[in-house]
Amino acid sequence: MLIASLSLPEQVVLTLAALILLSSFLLLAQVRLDSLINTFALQGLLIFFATVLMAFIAGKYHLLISAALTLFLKVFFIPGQLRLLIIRLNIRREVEVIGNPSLIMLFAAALVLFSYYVALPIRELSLLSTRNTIAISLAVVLIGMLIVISRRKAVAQVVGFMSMENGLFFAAVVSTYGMPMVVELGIAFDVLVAVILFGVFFFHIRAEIGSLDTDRLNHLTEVEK
Amino acid sequence: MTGFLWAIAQTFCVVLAAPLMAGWVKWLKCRLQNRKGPPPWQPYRDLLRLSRKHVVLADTASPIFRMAPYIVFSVTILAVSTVPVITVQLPVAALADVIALVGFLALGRFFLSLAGMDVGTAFGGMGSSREVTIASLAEPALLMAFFTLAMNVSSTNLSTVICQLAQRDITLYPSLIFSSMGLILVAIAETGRIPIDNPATHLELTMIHEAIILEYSGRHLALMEWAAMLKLTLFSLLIVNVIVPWGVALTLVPGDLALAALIVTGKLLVWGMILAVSETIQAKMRLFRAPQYLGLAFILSLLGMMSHIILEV
Amino acid sequence: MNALGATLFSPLAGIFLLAFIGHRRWAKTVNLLICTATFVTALLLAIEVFQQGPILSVNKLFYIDGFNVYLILLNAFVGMTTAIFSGPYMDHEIAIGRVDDRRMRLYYSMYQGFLFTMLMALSTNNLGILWVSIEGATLATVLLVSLYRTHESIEAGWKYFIICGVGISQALFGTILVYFAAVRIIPISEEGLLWTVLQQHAGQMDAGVLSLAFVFLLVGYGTKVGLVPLHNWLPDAHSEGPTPMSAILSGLLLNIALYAVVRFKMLVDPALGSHLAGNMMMGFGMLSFSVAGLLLHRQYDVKRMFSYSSIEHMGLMTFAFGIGGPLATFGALLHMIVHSLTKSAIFITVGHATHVAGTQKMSNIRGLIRTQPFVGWGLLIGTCAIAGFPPFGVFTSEFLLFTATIKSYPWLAPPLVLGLAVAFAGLFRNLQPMVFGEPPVGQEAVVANMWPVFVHLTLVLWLGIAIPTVLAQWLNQATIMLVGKGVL
Amino acid sequence: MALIIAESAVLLTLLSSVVPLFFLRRPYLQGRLSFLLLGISGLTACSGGGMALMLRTSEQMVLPIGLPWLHVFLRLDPLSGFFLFIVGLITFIAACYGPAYIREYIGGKLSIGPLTLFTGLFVGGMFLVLLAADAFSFMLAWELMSVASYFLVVFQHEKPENRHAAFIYLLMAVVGGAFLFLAYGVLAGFSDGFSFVAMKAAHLSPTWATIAFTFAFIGFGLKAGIVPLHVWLPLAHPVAPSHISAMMSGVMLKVAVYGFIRFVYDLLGNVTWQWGVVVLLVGSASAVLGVLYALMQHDLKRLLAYHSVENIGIIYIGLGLSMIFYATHHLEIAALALIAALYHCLNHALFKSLLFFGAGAILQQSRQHDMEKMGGLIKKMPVTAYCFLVGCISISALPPFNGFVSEWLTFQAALQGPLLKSGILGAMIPVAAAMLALTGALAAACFVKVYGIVFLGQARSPEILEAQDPSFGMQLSQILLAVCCLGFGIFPTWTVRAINGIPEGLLGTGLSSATDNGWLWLTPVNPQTASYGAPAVFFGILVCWLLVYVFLHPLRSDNRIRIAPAWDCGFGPLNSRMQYTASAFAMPIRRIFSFVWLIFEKVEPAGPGGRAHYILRIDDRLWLMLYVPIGKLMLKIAERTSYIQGGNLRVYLCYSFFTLLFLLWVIV
Repeated sequence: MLIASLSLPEQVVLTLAALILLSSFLLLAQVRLDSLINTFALQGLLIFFATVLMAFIAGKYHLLISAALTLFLKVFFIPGQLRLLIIRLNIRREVEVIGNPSLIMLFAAALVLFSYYVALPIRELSLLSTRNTIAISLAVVLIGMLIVISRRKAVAQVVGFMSMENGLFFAAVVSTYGMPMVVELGIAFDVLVAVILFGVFFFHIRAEIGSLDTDRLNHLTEVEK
Repeated sequence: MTGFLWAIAQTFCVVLAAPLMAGWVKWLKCRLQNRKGPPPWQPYRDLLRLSRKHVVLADTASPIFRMAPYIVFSVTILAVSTVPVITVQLPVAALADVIALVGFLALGRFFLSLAGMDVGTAFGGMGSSREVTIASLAEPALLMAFFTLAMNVSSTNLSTVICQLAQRDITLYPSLIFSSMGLILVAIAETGRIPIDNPATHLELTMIHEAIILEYSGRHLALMEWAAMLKLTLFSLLIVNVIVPWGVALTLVPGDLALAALIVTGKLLVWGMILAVSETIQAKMRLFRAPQYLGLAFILSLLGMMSHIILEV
Repeated sequence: MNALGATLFSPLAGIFLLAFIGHRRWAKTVNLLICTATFVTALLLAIEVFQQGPILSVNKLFYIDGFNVYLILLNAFVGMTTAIFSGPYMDHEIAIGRVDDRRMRLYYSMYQGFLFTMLMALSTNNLGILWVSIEGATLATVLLVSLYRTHESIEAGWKYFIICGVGISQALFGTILVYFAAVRIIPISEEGLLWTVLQQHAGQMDAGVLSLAFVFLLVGYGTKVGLVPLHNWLPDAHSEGPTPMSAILSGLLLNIALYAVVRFKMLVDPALGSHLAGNMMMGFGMLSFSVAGLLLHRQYDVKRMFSYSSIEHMGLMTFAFGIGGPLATFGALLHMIVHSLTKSAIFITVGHATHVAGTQKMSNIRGLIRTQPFVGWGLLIGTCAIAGFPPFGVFTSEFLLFTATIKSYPWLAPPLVLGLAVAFAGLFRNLQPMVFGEPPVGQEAVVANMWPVFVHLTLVLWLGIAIPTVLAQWLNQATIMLVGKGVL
Repeated sequence: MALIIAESAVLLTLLSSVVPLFFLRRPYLQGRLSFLLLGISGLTACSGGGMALMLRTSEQMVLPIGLPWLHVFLRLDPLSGFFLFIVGLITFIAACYGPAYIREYIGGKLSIGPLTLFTGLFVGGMFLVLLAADAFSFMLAWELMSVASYFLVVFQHEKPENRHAAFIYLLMAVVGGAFLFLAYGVLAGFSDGFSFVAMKAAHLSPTWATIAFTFAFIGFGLKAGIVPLHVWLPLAHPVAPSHISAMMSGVMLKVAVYGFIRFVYDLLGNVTWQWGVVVLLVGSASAVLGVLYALMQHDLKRLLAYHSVENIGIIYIGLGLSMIFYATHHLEIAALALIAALYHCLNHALFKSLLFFGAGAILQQSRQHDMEKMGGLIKKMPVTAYCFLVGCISISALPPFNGFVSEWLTFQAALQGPLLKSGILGAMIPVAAAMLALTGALAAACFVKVYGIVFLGQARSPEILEAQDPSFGMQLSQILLAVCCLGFGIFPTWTVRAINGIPEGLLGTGLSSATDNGWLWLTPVNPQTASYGAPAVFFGILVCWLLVYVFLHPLRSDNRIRIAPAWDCGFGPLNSRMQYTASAFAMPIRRIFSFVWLIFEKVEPAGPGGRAHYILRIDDRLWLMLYVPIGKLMLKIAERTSYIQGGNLRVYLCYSFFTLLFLLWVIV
């Protein structure tokens, strides 16, 4: 079905989806922690807008609650927490070196194609206008995972992890108008606790190895050195 | 009942005639070596003298040492009693077949070797060690030879074997040829003759049987010697009656028996000559060449059995 | 119903209560009391279910059937016995100054939190809540893994956190997909994640979506089950956390993750109508089984070794569930019970053993039988039981499992038994020097409460010799639910 | 009735293992109590088994334990009855032996609690294996037997070599159990249910039957200790307490043989001659290699363990023959061979336990394992010495003792080879017979060495001089066994008649002809073919001895015997170091069969002021060729596998990431 045949809000949602994907790429590309966090906040914001729009399009107003949750968690709380941490740990300007960024970018692009290919059977089913976005959200999830894999710094890994959460949430919203409320709340609670725990861990790791470079956490292995 | 009497009588004859057989071979050897040897009945004198003498027992010896001569001797007698000498009508033969016969000899050897180790001299141990080594190779060969016979007539019962062989008209059985050759080789080894052992020597490097009985004296020694002679006779009887079964009486008619007795004596004398000649013309071989000799015997017997299964069945 | 409420409430209350009084000397007693209360209520619940059949709570949020009721009971029981053990153990830890008051408060309250989340995961009817609780279980335990604040423990905690977090979010994606497939056929979208509802419409859901969903779910929850190659967090977390934690981690948490996988398999199978899910599980199971068996030969740390044996057994169960069919499923369900009981007993013993020797390094643990016979024999017998020697229950379940394998996949049987032999060798080559031989000088017995071990092993022994009818009925019901027909 | 008795025996063993635990504080009472109960249970089992064997009945029973839908089936028929008789008998005698033997442990560092506990479980396990009539309970009992005996082997665990031995033993037991799992699994796959009745009814294609047979052959062979699966025997038997070694070597191996017979003849049914050939060849190899390895040992108990390998080989030769004849429908001969094998099981149980008891007595008295340190014991411990002599004669298969009878029967079966039409079989059987003959001769050689070195000559170490005959219980048990050896050797006809029920059950025909000619004559096929009058032979030997004695003595007036120092060709006074040593005794055979072992021989010439040293090490070739590489390979693989746990978090995440991608790719 052609995008032209959609109503304007729907077109906006699709555009937002594209932007969200873009933001994932940006996350992947960022080398400085503070800008990484800012980009993450931006992604959260985009998702917030998309959710609100979906709420109005489908007239499912409980989505507004989850939208609010997103706004609070993904835009303000989590980025704020992280900023606080990196300031207190004094690693704001720390630069994360990524082994061969262009290669990783290419791989991410391949992931997008792959997720489209994977999501094909789903989009055939969906009654929603925004069904193609499932592929996008899957891509966001996979790229988030790629971020966790390709970064050494604990903070960056957390950001990647959170952007996976973004992808999941987005998928829930655009494919099924969000999960049942109770589940949404539960998930939100988990994310909240997770972030706090992450904060605790940063300090422990820092205290133990003097930096947040998780590659130096490699004592536990079966391969004798 | 008469059968039993005959059996006992014939056993007695053999036991009594055994020293004569040994003496005969020794006398012939001396003749062949241009020596004027002791008369054939010399062994009787020796045995009598020995059994009159005091027994001098080593202080380290145990009861086994005193038991051994009796066991060895009586077991050999038992073995002899199961061999048909002049007649196949032996109820005693049912007592034990060839396998049991080999078993008896093994039992005798078991105690002989123990006796050798009992006193704790180096010679005794050496003799026993060599004895059991030779035996452990000779015994299988002997059994194989017997098995070939047994399969040939489908019986391990000696009297049945001889009876059957005697009744056959002359046919060339490759298996029998091989097995009898094996039997002869083993017999020479088992009775401790040249080229495996030399009954006439006391050179510690070569002797086997003599080294074992070194500590014996008096009647014990007499028994041991007698048992050895008896063994020689036993094997000679086996060879002559199994390889050339004709002449053994198939019934208990006195006439036949007398004839059979004559024939058997003749055969034994001839075999004694063969033995003497062979001992004269060859020398004793090194101990570690014995395995090849016995291996040959074993292979011959095995070939005999194979050829029976492959060619004759 | 009240029983269920009480079962869930007592640990929930425990979280907050112990968060404040956890550092007191008598906190361990309180902890034990709460666990006992949980167990008793769980027992009542079980009896209720056994008499009335499955229970669905009014708000449709909770659902207790033959499958999860015995797991609930098992959870409560092991939670209780481990609480008995954790008392003297933690006292010793305080005595040697490895933990302080703040951490004790954390420890006890998180202990309850862990039990709560797991009971929640088991009793809930909503697959979303199931996910939330299992994630919650991770969050509850992650700080306990790094309780000792050593380099290793923090490393283990971080790995546990990240790997399980990432894995679990994949499971969430799978759940979303299931929901997505459900809302198309279920009128009320709010009920789109209710197990009871989904079960009725299982057949009608779209195969393509569900197969995708199952991949995500398997990889996600499989991470928590500890299936190779998603297992890497498991040995670290087990070896570095406090031993009571290791006991309930490998005794209970792994079971529950597997429970989740099996629940979804029950949804996916009718929709797919193929054996796809089963094949995937068999593959993972076989891989985990063999890799863990081999890695047992490379161990230096006693708790690490037994955590690998947990991986091995989880692999075995996954394999069995994958085979499907009444015999294998029954065996797997039975194996869940006996493995939890035996493995937690072993970890309890190992805890005492490490205190006796003052280290977890196996090369320094020697002559336990001579120093403290009960600990030594407990370890020896426990290991015999886990290695599948009769007359212990593990033997029975493995017997069923193998015969089922030979019936349906004969060519898989030889590698299976071979792997078993390899695993056995790995366990015993390390075990023997620890329990036997001359103890090092100055090694002394410690205060140990071996009753939990004794009770566990006795139960396992009982299950090996004769399975009580009640349990057999439950397992059979569960089997019927899972594969349509039972063994009785 | 018989089954009830047998079950009560099982209960008694369990009691004997549990009850003494309540008296841990009072070890003497504990030991006595457990052995008392064990002895009673042994007698009970004996009577139950004997009853089943004599009445030739088969009783079934189902116990409501085990799995809810699969109860425990028990069955007692002549076959299991026969083995139950053996196990019970040896258990009883071991129970007489035990209390005195374990006295040395009491008050030591080790509590005897485990010993009594696991002895009971061990025996109970063996009983249950014999009674079990379904795969589940069979495997349960089987593994119970294995693991209990493991604990007994590792009992004296302070020595590392003991632990190593026990580990190897348990590992091989586990592997064997795995193979049995597979074997029964194949049968269960083709039948409905695990009960033996159902399995009997199953129809297998020849291929599957052969697969099942192979698994069973390996599985039971591992326990029975056939070459090349024998390596655990010489490790495990020497380190266990002697009465346990006696039971393991004398009885547990027989249980494995029982399992094999049960599986092949009863469950599998239609035997093919190829299986028979395999069994025959492996049996011959085990017999010859076993005795050759035994010849080179200096540790008395290890030597005996290797002889168990030899005797198991002889039993397997019998079984192989019987399978071949069974497959070619010569049922009479098949029955003969089977009877020979079973008879040898009985005999081996008797004389091997006797020998182990003797070794145990020596061990207890002199703390000596090593033959090179013994000597002259016949003067110190005469009772043990004479009983041991009986054992030596029996195991060397010399008339008129029991070992001879069974080997004789085996030979008789082998000599019927020409009945077989196929030339290859006809050629193979004689070779097996030759191997058997060689084995017998070598065994005799070996036991001349053992007896001569251990009991005759002079003491080679001071400890030996302290030795004396052990306490009454230990003497009694040895005497009992010696009498049994003689009895079963002199009255074979009655035994054969009793055993006859087994082939009648399994093959459908018995061997009535063997015992037709009265109790005096044993005539396997018919009187013309072969006959053996054991009682007469015994009588004959006695008579000859008497006559010789009577005839010889009157030749002298007085029969005084003068005791003097040994003559020894006039060399100086004897001392114990002048004697032949065990290794010297075996040297000629070592030279002749040198290809069998891995021999390391070296003479260190005497340094200044030092002595010259002679170093001789003889290794089991099979161990180095077969087992060491396998172990190495497995560790190699494990080492490679360990890279999966490399320690880097991001690598771990890659695993799960790519697993996900891979599975998605597979699905879509």
